[in-house]
Amino acid sequence: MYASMHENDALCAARALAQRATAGPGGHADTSMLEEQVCAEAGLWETTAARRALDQSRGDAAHAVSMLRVWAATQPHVQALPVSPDDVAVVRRLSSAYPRIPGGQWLGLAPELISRQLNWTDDDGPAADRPELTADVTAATADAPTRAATPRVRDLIDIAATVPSPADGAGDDPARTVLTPPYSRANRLAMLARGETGALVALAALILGRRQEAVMVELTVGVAAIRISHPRTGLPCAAAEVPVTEVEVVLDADVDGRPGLATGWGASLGRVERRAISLALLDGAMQADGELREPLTLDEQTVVAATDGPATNGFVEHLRLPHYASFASYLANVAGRTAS
Amino acid sequence: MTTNAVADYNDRAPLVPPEPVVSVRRLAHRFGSGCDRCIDLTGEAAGTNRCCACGSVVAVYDASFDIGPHEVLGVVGESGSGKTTLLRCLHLDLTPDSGSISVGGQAINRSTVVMVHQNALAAGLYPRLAAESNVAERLLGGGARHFGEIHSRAAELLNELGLQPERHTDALMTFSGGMQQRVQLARALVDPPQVLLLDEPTTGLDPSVQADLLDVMQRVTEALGSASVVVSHDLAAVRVLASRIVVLHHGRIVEEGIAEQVLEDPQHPYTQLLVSSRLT
Amino acid sequence: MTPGPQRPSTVAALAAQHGRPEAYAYLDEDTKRNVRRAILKALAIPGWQVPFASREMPVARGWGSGGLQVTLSLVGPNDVVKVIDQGDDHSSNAVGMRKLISESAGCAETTSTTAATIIQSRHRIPELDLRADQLLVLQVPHPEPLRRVVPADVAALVHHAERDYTPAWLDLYDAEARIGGPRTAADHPVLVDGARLMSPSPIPRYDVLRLNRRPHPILLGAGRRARLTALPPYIDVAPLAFEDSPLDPEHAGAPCWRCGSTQTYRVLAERRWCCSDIDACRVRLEATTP
Amino acid sequence: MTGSAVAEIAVAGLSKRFDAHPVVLDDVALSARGGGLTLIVGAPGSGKSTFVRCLTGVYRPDAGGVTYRLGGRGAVDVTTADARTVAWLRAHHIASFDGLLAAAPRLPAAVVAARVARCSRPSAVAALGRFHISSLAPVPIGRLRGTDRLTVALAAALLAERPFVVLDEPDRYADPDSVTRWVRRLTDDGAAVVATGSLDSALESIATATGELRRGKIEWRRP
Repeated sequence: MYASMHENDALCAARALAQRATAGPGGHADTSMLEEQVCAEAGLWETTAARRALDQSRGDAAHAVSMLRVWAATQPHVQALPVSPDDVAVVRRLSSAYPRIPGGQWLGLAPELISRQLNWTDDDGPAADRPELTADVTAATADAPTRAATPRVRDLIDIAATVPSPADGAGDDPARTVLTPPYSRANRLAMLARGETGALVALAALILGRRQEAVMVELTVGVAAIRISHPRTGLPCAAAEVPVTEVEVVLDADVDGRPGLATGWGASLGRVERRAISLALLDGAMQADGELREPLTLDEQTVVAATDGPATNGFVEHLRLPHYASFASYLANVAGRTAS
Repeated sequence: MTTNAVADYNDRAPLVPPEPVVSVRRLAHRFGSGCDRCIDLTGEAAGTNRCCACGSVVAVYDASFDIGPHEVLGVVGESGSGKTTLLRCLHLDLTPDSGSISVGGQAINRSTVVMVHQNALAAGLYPRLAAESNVAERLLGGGARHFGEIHSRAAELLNELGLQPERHTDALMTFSGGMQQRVQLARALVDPPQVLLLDEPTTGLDPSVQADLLDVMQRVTEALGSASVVVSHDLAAVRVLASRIVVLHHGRIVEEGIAEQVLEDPQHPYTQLLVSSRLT
Repeated sequence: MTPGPQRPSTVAALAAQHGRPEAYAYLDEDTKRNVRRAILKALAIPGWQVPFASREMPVARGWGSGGLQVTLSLVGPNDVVKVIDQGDDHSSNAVGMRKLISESAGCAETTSTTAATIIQSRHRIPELDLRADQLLVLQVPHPEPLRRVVPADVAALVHHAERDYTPAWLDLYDAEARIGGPRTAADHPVLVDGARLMSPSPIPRYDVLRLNRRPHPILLGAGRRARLTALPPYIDVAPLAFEDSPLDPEHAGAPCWRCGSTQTYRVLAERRWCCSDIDACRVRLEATTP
Repeated sequence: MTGSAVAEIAVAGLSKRFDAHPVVLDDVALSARGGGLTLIVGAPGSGKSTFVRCLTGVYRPDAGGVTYRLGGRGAVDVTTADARTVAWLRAHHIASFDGLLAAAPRLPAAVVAARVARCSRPSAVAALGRFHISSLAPVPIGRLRGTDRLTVALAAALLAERPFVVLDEPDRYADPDSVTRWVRRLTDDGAAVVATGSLDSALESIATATGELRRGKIEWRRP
């Protein structure tokens, strides 16, 4: 992304945020991202409960997810009001479609700044004053722009024919209702949003391997204030603040015979970005191609490629890298073809 | 008749047919491990081609025939009689256990044989690509690199076989069975193969489409001049297309003759049963 | 000869004796030797995908690990390294890799195309002319040009061995017949030396048309797929196209708002067209403004 | 026809019976030389069609031989020759009208005739004209009535101008005069023509030899 890496204070702040989050003390491992992933897969946002579940399952994420779901099922259910864009504070925003986008791009807590080289030295700050990550981030959202104030990058793409995505009705909550196929798009997205991360990434990597063009037009990490109606007054009041990663991608697709674009949207609780990117890719792929969809054969080559973790994760996350040149090339080709 | 037609006719066609293009000698193939108690491959037709000991199936046994240029050989028999195995051997999908197939004197090779399958999608055609592209594939395989020329050649062939121009760029999967057969025939016409194999060409098509297709196939087999084999259990279609018929029963050729003779005056009891069971 | 202090048998041991415990330029000597051998083989068979021992790099798979390994296997102390990402030196990934290379190899780094001796680029060919002594390394996600038409790697290998690219020509023909031109935008396959089909990495068609007979070698490293392809200097590279419908480059909507050029490859940025290759744009700007 | 290639059909010892039915042909012999018409007349069901079909290789006789000799260029016995040779003869040398015509039903009659006779379509239309059915030329053969189909087949056989012509009761499916005129022209051109007919067939006027087929045997009539 173009979030310029010229040495300036914004970059230092981003790097500090990233380093501090990883400077784990010797004894106790920092599992904040794992907790967020477990919360996302469990379909509820309670990082302390996630940490407790991970501890009791001795770190087995799958076990922890089911423990959380079991616990959540026993809790009283309060119908939350739909989240309005004004309640979502955007703390990180990127686009790999255009170098500069209206509303700007900024790194925020950038996972790609976290080094991939194991650091064996223990000369970091004392563990005690390592602030609780989410609390600190929430306080910083006071001056962050809201989702409503930030324009959508997808509106910039106007010269390519896009596959009409079906009307998004209100989806049902998979935890409370039994959803039967054929799924509406909203229900499908709701179920996938609770999907197991590895599976989502593996499927998304298979999609990426077969597509001609896949570009992440927008990734936003926001903190959404969830409002419920007050038990006595019935007025909507904020009850919780949940970080949500929202991603939109465009894939190449045939729009009545002509090359065009299919837009995919995906959102996931927490900040594990590859989940949201995979959801968007899956959504986009399921809308593209219509009846020309290619069957997937589980031959050895496909299975080996799909189960290679670093490859699939890296490949799905590489959508965060700039794709301006190839995207511009695809749009030029599409504009050329539809005109002729 | 102004000229003395019969006189100058004499020196045109010799009395006996020319050298065969395809000659098949003692073709035999067995599916399964086989064992010493297998049906004695040299024995008389034992009424079945499944070996009671090891269960292996002698699909084709001791099949020999020749096909000359411009000739169409009909191969009839009920399913399981070895028709398809014979065809797969001719199309090099299968190497027979024994026997030989030679085309124009040398061993058969892939470029000289084209098969029109019962359904186009099984023929290795490309359902998602345009009909025109499926025809163009053989031109491209031959090294053609000029789009305009390939396009006009493919369009010309498709028109000749009755596909309207506006449908040339539709995906093959959107075509009816009969139309897909015509695309396969157009592919065969791209560069005439020495051997053309038609596998159940009219099966599964409704009568009016069959009729059109028979006309088209007759024109194609004559235009190509290649040695053709049409395999079918539809005797009427084979009657129209083939000049000679070979009857297969449990992997053995039980009768061979000109089409009219096999259908009007069958000698072998199985052929008589086959012919008499036709719906007239 | 009297056995002096234990003579180091490997470069790493020698480096360790001189206070450099970790390997030079991040990669161990065996990996560098394997990559160098693969480079030589790739140069000897232009366009052929040579498998190489692709190590796990501190850069994620799909983020340039292949290109990085090629650069690190060739870089020397007096090299000047430039790393660009879609024409831009300041993308976070490009900065990270440039830092890694310059620190681990102790070489200089630059953002100037002319000053650099090794340029590692993702999806763009620098628009300033490169000299024969410069080396261009491209990062490649999908090295196999037939991946969409022949999904099975084994079958694709057979097609390459027999130089039978009918599936690729067929795909091009189908696109030409149905939509009047190739479907591929970036990563249009090229025929190297008129015979071997190669994927030039997702560079736009503007760059594909500039690949022919370049004075410097181009090395294409695919880390995730562990394949290495090379184009030796002055080799014929032509895009896969029919004789009567050549590949046409992309057309931008307006001149670059910074340097005003109309010949360069430009992308949209906030509804304004600007050069994709930042350095070339800067050089042009400095040349025009007094 | 110059003497260079004299066509001859030689039949010897021909006998045929169908399973349990009585003998249809019993030791029949005949020799038809080029330039002459050999007519076999007989009551309905006397075996005329069987005889013709044995001549053209459609039926396999139980015994006997049917040899086609073409001047100095060899001879072929259809009863013993291999199927390819018989098919080749039927396609190039023998013009047969034995009541069997297999063609793609959607083809126009003229095209079918042209294909059987291996000649151009206009000459096929002209041939149909001689039998006053040129109006049927464009009609798909599948839509023709039985008799019209046979008339087209007859026209195709006569049109083919081959050295051997074998016709089964030609004058039943077209007007006898034009058939007689056409057969005479063929014999003048040197073709060896064998035809069958009813007892009072008009072809007897131009036949060089006439025989009556009764109970499997042929009694030749004094000219």
